[in-house]
Amino acid sequence: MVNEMLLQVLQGLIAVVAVILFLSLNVLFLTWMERKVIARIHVRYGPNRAGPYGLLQPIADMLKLLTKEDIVPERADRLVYNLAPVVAFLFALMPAAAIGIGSGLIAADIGVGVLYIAAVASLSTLAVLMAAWGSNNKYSLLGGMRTAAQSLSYEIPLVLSMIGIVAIVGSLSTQDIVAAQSQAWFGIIPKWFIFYQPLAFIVFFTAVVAEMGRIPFDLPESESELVAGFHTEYSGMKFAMFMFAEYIHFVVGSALVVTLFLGGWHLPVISPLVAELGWVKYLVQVAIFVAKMYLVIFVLMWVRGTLTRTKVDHVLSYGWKGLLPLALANVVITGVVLSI
Amino acid sequence: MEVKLPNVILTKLDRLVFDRARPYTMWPLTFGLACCAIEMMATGCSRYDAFERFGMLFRATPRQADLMIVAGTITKKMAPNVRRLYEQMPEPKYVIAMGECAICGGPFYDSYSVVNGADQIIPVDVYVPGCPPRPETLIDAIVKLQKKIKEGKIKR
Amino acid sequence: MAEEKAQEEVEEQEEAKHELLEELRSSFGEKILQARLLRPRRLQVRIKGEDLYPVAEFLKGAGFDHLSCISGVDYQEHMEAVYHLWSYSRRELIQINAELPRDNPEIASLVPLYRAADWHEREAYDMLGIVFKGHPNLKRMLLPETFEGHPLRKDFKTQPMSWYLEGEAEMWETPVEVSPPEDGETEVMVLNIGPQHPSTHGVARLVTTLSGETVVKIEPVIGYLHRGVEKIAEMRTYQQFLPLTDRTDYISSITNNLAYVLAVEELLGVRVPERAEYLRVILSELQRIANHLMFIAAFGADLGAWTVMMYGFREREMVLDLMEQVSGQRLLYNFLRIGGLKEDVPPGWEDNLRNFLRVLPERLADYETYFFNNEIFIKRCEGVGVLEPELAIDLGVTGPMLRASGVARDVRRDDPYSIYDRFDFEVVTEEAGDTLARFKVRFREIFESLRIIEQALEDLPEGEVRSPDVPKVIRPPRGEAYSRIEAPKGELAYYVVSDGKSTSPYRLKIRSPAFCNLSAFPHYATGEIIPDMIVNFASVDIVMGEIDR
Amino acid sequence: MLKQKLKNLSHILPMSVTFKHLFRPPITIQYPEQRDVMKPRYRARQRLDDKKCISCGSCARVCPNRTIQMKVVGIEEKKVKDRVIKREKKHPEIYLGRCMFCGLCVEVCPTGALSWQNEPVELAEYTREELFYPWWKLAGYERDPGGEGGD
Repeated sequence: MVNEMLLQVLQGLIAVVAVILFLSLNVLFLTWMERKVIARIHVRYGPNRAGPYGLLQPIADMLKLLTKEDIVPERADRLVYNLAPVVAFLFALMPAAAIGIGSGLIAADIGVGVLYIAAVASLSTLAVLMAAWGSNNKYSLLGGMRTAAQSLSYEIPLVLSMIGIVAIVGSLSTQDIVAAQSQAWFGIIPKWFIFYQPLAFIVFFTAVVAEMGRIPFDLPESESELVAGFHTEYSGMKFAMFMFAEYIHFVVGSALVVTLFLGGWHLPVISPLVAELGWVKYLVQVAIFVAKMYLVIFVLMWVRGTLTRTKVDHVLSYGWKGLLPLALANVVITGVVLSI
Repeated sequence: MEVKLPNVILTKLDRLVFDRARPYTMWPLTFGLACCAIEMMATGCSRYDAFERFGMLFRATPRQADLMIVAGTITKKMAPNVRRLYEQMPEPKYVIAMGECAICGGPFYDSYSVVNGADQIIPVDVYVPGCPPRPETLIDAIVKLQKKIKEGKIKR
Repeated sequence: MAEEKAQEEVEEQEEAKHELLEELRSSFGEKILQARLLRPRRLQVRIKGEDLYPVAEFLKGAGFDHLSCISGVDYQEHMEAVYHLWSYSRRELIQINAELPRDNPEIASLVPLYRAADWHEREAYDMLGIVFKGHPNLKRMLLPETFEGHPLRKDFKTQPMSWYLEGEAEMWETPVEVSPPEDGETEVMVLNIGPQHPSTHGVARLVTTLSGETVVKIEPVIGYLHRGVEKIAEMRTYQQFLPLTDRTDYISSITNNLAYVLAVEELLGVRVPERAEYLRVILSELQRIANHLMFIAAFGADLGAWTVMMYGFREREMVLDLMEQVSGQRLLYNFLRIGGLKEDVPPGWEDNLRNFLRVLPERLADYETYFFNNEIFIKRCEGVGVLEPELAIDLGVTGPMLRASGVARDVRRDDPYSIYDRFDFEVVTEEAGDTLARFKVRFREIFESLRIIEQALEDLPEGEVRSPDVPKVIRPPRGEAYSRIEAPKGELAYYVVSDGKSTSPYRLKIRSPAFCNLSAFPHYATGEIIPDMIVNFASVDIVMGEIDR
Repeated sequence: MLKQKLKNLSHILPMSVTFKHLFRPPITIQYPEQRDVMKPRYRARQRLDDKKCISCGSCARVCPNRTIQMKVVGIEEKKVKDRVIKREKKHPEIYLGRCMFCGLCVEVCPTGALSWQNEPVELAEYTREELFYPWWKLAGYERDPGGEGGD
């Protein structure tokens, strides 16, 4: 009995370490990749001094931020101010637990998976609000207020756009959702939900970008208006944690798009080939998943390299007047089609 | 002795690891005062791409910046703000005085409202002459600052 | 001597025929102390300070709707407030010199007539100590309230090398008191944007009062780059001051050079060789292109699209390369000289220029695709910061900003300088008056500039580029010159006074376009939310070096 | 109208512009390794031809920043008819920290002793004092040929 419990705890620990490791590696790589991709769009090279092709850049950044002086503003709310980055980091990690990168390769396959992700992801707003309040800085405060408004108005379409899929699959678990996309027409055209639910995909994708707070929705930290938004007053490691959390959002968001709409770790032709190959199967699955994830990430970077920032009232009206009706329409259409 | 040991280790670590990393991630403050700021922007843009190549990201808030490029004339009205910005930056921090106005007041040296040189209000690590210095000269200054950091010559 | 006398007689004859002067004489009679025609379309009238307001009122009724500049001169025995008014309908400039006693320089404020007078008068008060009675907010502007003395008075002494002292920091600190709004109910927040802020284009400072995210009140605080250029001019010779004109509007330095040399050439009465005139036009139009590309780049950066900034700078580098080949510097060229140019263009440069004329439109096609098919961009700019044409004229707005409000006014066409009357170009206008219109006007002006360059390049004559009549030591005869040009940002003018004795200007005043355009900003930008205000502010296209001088 | 609106909303065209640029070779000149060819007229630093310099001091007088000083480097003896005229020989020294590279000094030089060189651009220094260019440094000598070296 005790042994079993120990085993469970050990399993859990391994899963936690694995998730954190996976995310950290990706985040480090992403910061480099983002700078490189944006640089190529700008027809320039990007970082290329630290290590080959500048690959050691993220590590140098981390080392530097580690040793930066830690400044707490005099009139800040010290407890809230110090707690905010930790909270942001934690809440950013939590949704990752319910996303698998291969069949069975998941930290916690909970029955209410998708719902859990949506619920936990919205909690990171709390961290932003804490930072905004704790810093005692007007720019931070404005940034925090914007974040709150923004994530509130995009949370609803986000969840609504998932309802169609949930209705089709009949389960909230991410594993089941991916499994439902494993088939293909004529063995080539995959039965991914992006084809079943294009409307939901558009809504979801937009909402995810908004939740991540990336261009064109990077209002909370828009440089030309609010200096650095909610993290204006943060330096050194605390700032690094915010950055880390932001990039984890990036990874998790893209992974979620892949899981829900792009067939997870399934790819026609290749997936059936390796289905019986034991551990190679898992390797291929992870590779497919990561490849798809990076495709989404690349698109997001490309968007960032292209678009301008929207403004706060447009963001809200897009959310409430554009995405919400679309998401509702999608739910209705799905319901009607399913009942027929 | 016991008290001093960790310090020694820290200093060694600092020299071996961090001083190797720091030159590649000097994040400059988005801070332009006058003409030189335009050349500073040109230096950061595609033709020269000096900042990104060296791992430098422009940060708008002084809290996250390591390097202040004083690009332009410091007037007496602006001087307290420059000083405050410098103080808001966390250690370790570096300053490049770009252009002659930042070195010694430049063409406005006999004006009633110009501070004759950035080093009257903040410590400066590298001086870049020119009015404004062309991007190559500024990159040269960055390279020289990197060298200075690598050699551990910056003591504050 | 005899020649001078003959010329005076001619002038007097012209005066006699002058229609406007007749009107003025008949209404004011003896109050007009002296009247002269400086050159065609430039009438100078000298009056007593107390007669200013009625004269200005009369002139406004007579069609002088644009207050170009207010400055002052300290003549040691007395002071003069100098007003430059331009009438678009008559196409004529009138310069009013209002004499004031030096110990008590008081004059009526023109703010009730021209709202553009607001900042000009504050500046004159700050710099010269002229008190404008009836001004709503007569406070120091460029210098702090605690500053002693008025720098542009002749008895103000500057130290040769002024070291920065500890105590000075407090003296130059500029706190801004903001009064709460009248209703007293809404909780407001005062947000200090600048002087160090990513989107203030230098060191502008906007003290904004916010209610939520809505801007209730804006108060621009300037002077953070006040370098005392106008005072320095009095300490340098005419040649020595030339490189400093570059440094006022550092994004378009050739046009600043041009305005200054035009003024000095007018004082000296030299004619510039043909080739130099053509090259001046080519260079100024290149500079206009560089300025507008820089505007597009900075505008993109303010909108969060760094890509646009990179592309804008990439194209701008082409112009800089051309300029560097000619002048030997990338940004501040110091290439124009009094009486021509420093030297001829290098061989082969014209081919490079032709190549540029071919390449740029191709690159701009990408911009067109990018901007005008971009919903987010259009939505952010459309309808933001609408400036009504009447208000714009009243506030003294000039340049692309005015033309975006649908008023087709361009100094190049209305009051041609250099040889602009020989070229065929369109004065670009847009009707909407919003930020998008301002963007479009600048974007389209690039093409017009390309057209002008093409024409100039076609007719470019051979020959000298520097007039042999200019003496080595420049000591212009006693007189005043006011040279207006259409700088990329609007109407730029240099007012130069020579006392006929010294080799340096007795007084030099720069009427900078960005100064007047910025002074209009608080009048039409309130009631917007912060992001709109930022975009709106970016569309004014300011350069602090020019505003603070 | 609706078509245009949808096209705008999808942002396909702006995205295509950036996508096109993604595969273009970077235009960056990687400076310390690669170097742009300096334009012949570029004003990087003054050069002094001390043989041509006639100690007139025009450059020092015309300099708007008063950054040029004339330094006495020796006594020049000149024979005019049968008299020997002794005259101080002076060369300009420039404090580059206050030079705005306007080019007036070169323009005014009657013999062409001062000229511009378009290289080197590596002028940054660690201290302000190092920006002072004595005449021998301007003339391209390693050290002061007349003096005891150094300052």
